[in-house]
Amino acid sequence: MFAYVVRRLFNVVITLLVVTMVTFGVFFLVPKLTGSDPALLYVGKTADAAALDGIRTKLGLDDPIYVQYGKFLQGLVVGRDYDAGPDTTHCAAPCFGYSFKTDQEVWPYLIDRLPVTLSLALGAAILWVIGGVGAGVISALRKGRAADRIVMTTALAGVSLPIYFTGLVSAAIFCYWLGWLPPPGYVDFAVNPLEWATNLLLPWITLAFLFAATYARLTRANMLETLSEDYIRTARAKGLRERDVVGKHGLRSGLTPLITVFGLDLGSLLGGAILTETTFNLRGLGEATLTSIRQNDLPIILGVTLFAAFFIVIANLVVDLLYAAVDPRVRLS
Amino acid sequence: MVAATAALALSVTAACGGGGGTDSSNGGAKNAQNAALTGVLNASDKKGGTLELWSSQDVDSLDPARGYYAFVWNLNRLYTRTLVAYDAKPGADGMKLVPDLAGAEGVLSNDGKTYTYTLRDGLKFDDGTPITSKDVKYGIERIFAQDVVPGGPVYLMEQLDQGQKYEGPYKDSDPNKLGLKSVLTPDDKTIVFNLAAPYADFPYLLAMPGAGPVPVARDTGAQYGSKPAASGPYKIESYEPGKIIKWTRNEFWDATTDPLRKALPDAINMTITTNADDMDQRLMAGTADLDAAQTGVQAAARTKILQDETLKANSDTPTTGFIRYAAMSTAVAPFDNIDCRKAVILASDPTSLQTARGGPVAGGDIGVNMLPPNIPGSEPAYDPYGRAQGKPQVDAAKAALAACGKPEGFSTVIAVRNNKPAEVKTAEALQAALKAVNIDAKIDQIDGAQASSLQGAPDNVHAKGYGLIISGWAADYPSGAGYLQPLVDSRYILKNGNFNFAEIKDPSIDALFDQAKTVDPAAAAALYTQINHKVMEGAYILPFVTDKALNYRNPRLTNVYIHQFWGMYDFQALGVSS
Amino acid sequence: MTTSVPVTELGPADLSPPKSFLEVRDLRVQFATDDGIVKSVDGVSFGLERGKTLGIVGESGSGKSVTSLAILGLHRTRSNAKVSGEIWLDGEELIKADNERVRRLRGRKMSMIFQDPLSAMHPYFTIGQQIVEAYRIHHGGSKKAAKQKAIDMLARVGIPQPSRRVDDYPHQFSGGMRQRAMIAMSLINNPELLIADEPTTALDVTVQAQILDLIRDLQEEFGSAVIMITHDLGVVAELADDILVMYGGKAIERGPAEAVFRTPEHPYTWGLLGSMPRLDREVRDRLNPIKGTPPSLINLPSGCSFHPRCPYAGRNGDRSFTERPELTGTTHAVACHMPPELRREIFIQEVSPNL
Amino acid sequence: MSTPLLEVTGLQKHFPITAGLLRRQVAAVRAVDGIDLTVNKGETLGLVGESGCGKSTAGRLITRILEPTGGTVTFDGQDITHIKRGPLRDLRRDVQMIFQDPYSSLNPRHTVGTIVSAPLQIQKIPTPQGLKKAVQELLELVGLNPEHYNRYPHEFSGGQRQRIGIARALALKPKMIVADEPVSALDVSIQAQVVNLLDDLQRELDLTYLFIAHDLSVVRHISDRVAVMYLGKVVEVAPRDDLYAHPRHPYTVALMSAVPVPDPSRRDKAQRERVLLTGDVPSPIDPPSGCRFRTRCWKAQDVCASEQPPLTVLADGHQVACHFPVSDEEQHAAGSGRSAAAAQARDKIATVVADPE
Repeated sequence: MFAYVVRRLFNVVITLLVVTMVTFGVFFLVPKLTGSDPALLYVGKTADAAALDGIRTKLGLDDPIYVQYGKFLQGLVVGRDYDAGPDTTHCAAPCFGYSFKTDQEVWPYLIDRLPVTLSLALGAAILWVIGGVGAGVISALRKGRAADRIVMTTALAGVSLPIYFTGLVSAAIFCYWLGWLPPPGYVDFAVNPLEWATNLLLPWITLAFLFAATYARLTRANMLETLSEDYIRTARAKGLRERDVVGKHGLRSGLTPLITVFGLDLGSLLGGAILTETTFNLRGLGEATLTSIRQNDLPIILGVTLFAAFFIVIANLVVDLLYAAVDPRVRLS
Repeated sequence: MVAATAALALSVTAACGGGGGTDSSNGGAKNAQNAALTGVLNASDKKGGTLELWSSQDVDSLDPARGYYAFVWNLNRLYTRTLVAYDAKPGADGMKLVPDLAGAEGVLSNDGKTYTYTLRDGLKFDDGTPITSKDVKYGIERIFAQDVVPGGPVYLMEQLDQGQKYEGPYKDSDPNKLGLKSVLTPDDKTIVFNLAAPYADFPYLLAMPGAGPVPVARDTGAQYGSKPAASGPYKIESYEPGKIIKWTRNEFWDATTDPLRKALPDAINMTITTNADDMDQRLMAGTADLDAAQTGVQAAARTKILQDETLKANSDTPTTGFIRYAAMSTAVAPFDNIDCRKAVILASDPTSLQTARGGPVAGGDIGVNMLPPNIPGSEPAYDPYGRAQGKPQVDAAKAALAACGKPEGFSTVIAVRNNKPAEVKTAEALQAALKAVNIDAKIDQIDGAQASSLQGAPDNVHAKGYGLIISGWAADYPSGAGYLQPLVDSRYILKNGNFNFAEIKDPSIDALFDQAKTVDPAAAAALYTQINHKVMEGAYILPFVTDKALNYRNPRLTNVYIHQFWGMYDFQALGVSS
Repeated sequence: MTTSVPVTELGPADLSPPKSFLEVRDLRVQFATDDGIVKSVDGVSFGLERGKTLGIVGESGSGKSVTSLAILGLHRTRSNAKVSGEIWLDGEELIKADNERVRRLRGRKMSMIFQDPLSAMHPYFTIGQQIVEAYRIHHGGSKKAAKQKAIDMLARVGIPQPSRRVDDYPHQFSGGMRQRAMIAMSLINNPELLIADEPTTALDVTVQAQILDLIRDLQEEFGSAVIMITHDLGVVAELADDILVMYGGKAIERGPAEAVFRTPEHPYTWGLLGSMPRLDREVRDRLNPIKGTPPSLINLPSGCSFHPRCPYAGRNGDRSFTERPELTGTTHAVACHMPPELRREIFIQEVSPNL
Repeated sequence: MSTPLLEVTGLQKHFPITAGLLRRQVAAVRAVDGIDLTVNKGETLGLVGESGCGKSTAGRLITRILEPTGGTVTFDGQDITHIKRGPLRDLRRDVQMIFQDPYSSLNPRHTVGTIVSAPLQIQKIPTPQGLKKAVQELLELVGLNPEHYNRYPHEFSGGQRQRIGIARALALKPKMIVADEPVSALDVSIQAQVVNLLDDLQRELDLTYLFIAHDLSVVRHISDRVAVMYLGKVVEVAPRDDLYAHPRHPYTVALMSAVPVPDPSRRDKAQRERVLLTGDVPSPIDPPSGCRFRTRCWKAQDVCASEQPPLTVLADGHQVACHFPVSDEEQHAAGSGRSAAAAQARDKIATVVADPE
């Protein structure tokens, strides 16, 4: 078990290294291949060649790619120094780099945004798990009846409607027309928990709607499969009440496969919910992803990619550990 | 200024009720659409309140030396004073420079090569330290450190380096970091600029935020933008990139030293949103005051405003100073032949190009020549190719093609930035119009973020055969040189970041620019008129539109007027009534 | 152990009160599917006394398992099955009884052992938890007491170190041990009727011998009535007092085990016996399989549903093709159109020499 | 009849078990642990044993679906123990396999025609009469309707599916077929049909079978000789009738006696004579020292724990791996109670229950 976790963590590090390498390669090599110059992104439109050279030297763009990558890794582990003009600024480990576009260190920039994404993802996750699983179980138990059809139709809508549509429509209705909710935005939990919740309510619901739809369908399918298992028949043959058959024997194994899906969904959401964040003006990691890509801001792109990859591999690991905890048949090795 | 353009265009309709226009305050011009273009609306001196600016785009930098977006220069007026500045008046008056930090206009001497300015008394930064001429010089020196604080315009560098190869104050061996030789500060109140040659537009360069004072003690180099020293009535209280900028009063600012600024609100916020449609909703609901980027409302809100008289009365459609155009590369055949260039101009459909830009209200007026209306010397009626009538001239175009020796037409490539939807649409409109005269234009959508090395690299342009290059341009300073020189002066052809897309190499044009530098503004304006004529006669550039933007203003705003230089509301003049 | 008590004789129209401990009368189970109505069990009747074992034999799809699930009332929940007929257990009719009543009997008075103990036990709960649950549904009491009971029962079914193994999960048991645990679970409440549905099919032959031995011992000890459902004639021969052969949802031969094995009268039973190689006979050159394949329950052949596979189908004019034969006879009943004399003659002359 | 087509000596397959941080191999599942077998041309060798004894693994080693850990496999004079891809493909022409589960061994998305013709196409075997005709002939050979060429597996019953599997195996006209539990998933009446089919095919096509099954009755019916496996080892090999009449290895005795007899009148006698084994088969990861059956054997003595009995030929031609083979007298020792063997077995149970380890 311990060896397993250590080995998996080692794999996590390797995965993240590969992710940085690939991202690094893409954003440093591609401009070279297309003949464009990243240095140009940092300068004004009328900068002359000398200025460009200066930028290149300062950003280390004239170093070979492996040197640049080495410096990046060094920053991650021990931090690195940046020439900021009058003096150097030290970017402490883990130094994800320094965005020259916005003149900030990447790590604090991302850490600053993390609570937003965290609040959004966790809140929505709670909603969609409760809503999706509940609806799925009802649907499975009422298979073929009206409740089942209503749930499945709603789920189809949830899966099909894009978030910026549901998001903007719901904002238009609840924030501007009815005025029940404040216009979307983010208020820090520490500042005002109530406003934090009311402000996030709409994004939560919108995001949860999308996922709940998938979960309802999954839960329904899993529950139907589980309820046809031999051991459910055994439970009934023992004389168990139907609610215990479903509640105790059915749910436990019916919902286990959801752990995997949930873990990966939450993991990738923690890396940023791009559409939801932009639709609701939430400055989370997803919005950072979008902005940084639009601005070709490599250090931030690298940072968010690493963050996202980190959450996903960790989610994977947690899922596997959880799975082993829930299903005694699974042995970790 | 190649400035802020549309951010993420989430053009999804989110129609819903917003607050209508409420009663307008008394005083000044009567509230109506475009009332703020000509006069001061809701004129008031009432102080207090918080001005709520919004923007769907973050600032490029709050460092005066690094900002290049138009609205950021406008915002700079809140906290950065310069030796001279654009007057705070609507209409053409706003185009004039008036003394700001300086007590009077600069004294010209040495055959027009030396400018001497004397600072006012009692000027102070927001920490109470006095503003000296050395701070102004230091601020200008920072522009030279393009490796540390890049991003802003470098005109001053070009004028002041004069072969010194000054690398900026961070690599300056002078103990006071004041090693730039062409600028002298004989005392704390006097600053002397020694130019290599007469340059009439020089004061315009001094009005750019980058020429504002920076105290060496507070310079944090690349990080300076997060907390720049304030010389204006407001200081930056906090800046959270991508989220919000907050200004509060600079208590060391003395109104008696500043004839320009009103400083009415107690605080100013600029909230950055990711959702432009949502911002429009807030504007119309009255919970936001102004879109700071001033690039015009989204399509959904535009429809609404134009249909609702009350909302419409709260809107203005200023010209932004941009001309949208297609340049024809004289280095790419057959555009080395003037008749082939003329054929393109004549064959183009002015109306369809205007529609592609958003129509007469949100897009702009049909472009007829290459000087925008806010530049001295412009002639809005000068229409050498008869574009204003709005229709393509197929017969004339065919005649031109025949003269060019291509009666059967030819094929070429249009290079257009893929991140500018309106430009892509104009490319398609142009392509369609050219088809009528058998000019087969293929559209190449290039990576917009890399435009300066794709459109702006002549080698690449030649290699890819880009005959037509679609772009847009606004002046960094309101003179013919500020607008036209980078576009048409052969000495501005750069290997990278080139904007003389047509690669115009006309010595007579270059000579006119040189001549204009040495004469007074009125005489220079006449020279720029001539240059404009030469450019149009040479058929190098096909103007699409002179840009307009439909902007909405919260009726609670006081002292509202469009400043002609930016084609935007003058932020520093605004107050709030409730 | 000889078969002294005959199989109770009951027809579908018999309205007399039940005489046996278990009486099934004209049991029908139908499922509505997209392809049509599946008549899984189509008018089956039989009886069983305490302490006796009934073997139900048939191939897949013959309706033998569905019958057992119907007795336990397992078609009541989440199933589209339609069950009709009568099931009398110890004087109580079960088909018309309410759900709660049947639930209370399930696992208490009547219990079941399933074929594959790996899939029939919940993978997430320990053996102990599952047995304790079975006990406490019907008896309540403390978990601790129930666990001790479970340990005792595991010991009784021959699981070594039961106090340790009670906390193991099903997958940690070997196949045979798992089936022992399954048996322990179904016996924890001393049921009076035990239905074993292919209890040894998934097991190896040496383990099968152990399990059959165990069931036999336990039956002697508890005096339960046992229904043994299997496709393996060897297994029924080992345990059953009476045998019911099912084909296409119907009972086609029923009688004391000795009689059914020694003088089988239905051509299908002959076919079954002829199909299996036997260790207690000389090696035959060829087996005598039944031709064709078992019928689809949606589209049963007309008349005698065995007729397409029956080598003697033409011997009664077209009766085999048009008329459904009733199960007739007293102790040894057969559903076949051929007259009993002819059947016996064919068996002695044609079938028996080849077995 | 007596030319060996297949010779297996000392065949081993160990599946490694890794553990720890560096995934070092800490143990191995000794699925097949040194077996010797010979299959003569044209005969059927039955390989019986209970689940986990290694018989299926042995089948997969012989067909080289798995690579042996040790020992040699010689087919038709050629050492095929470690042959590589090219020669392996040639081997596939000569040795084919039939699997237990007719459901999972056929691709549900392919038609019968595609499934049966696949080996012909992979091996690029020329079919002068045309591919379709060749496949239809094969279908007819195994008793399927040739017109069902374009149907999918799910349209067939279990027995018919097994026939499809057989047709596929026969496509390349192999010399030998390794059949791994080919009838155990089928209903009794269908089982007999398939067994008869295999019999007929052997006669017609001069096939050699290695017939792997757990059902002793079926193996007895079809085999010429029978090998019994226990825990990765062959414990006894003998001609069919000899083995069933006079089993020599105690495990074979127990196995035979465990088979239920479909005759109620004899069940009391059968039960009396039955040798009931106790407990489970030990783990193949850590098999018992010496003789592997000793932990469950009523005849075990000290030597059984220390010395592995080799597979030796007894006077009557049986090959048995046992220090104390069962004699006929022991086996037929009639009595009012249980036989001697059974009685000894009973005692053993008592000790096992009293002292579980």
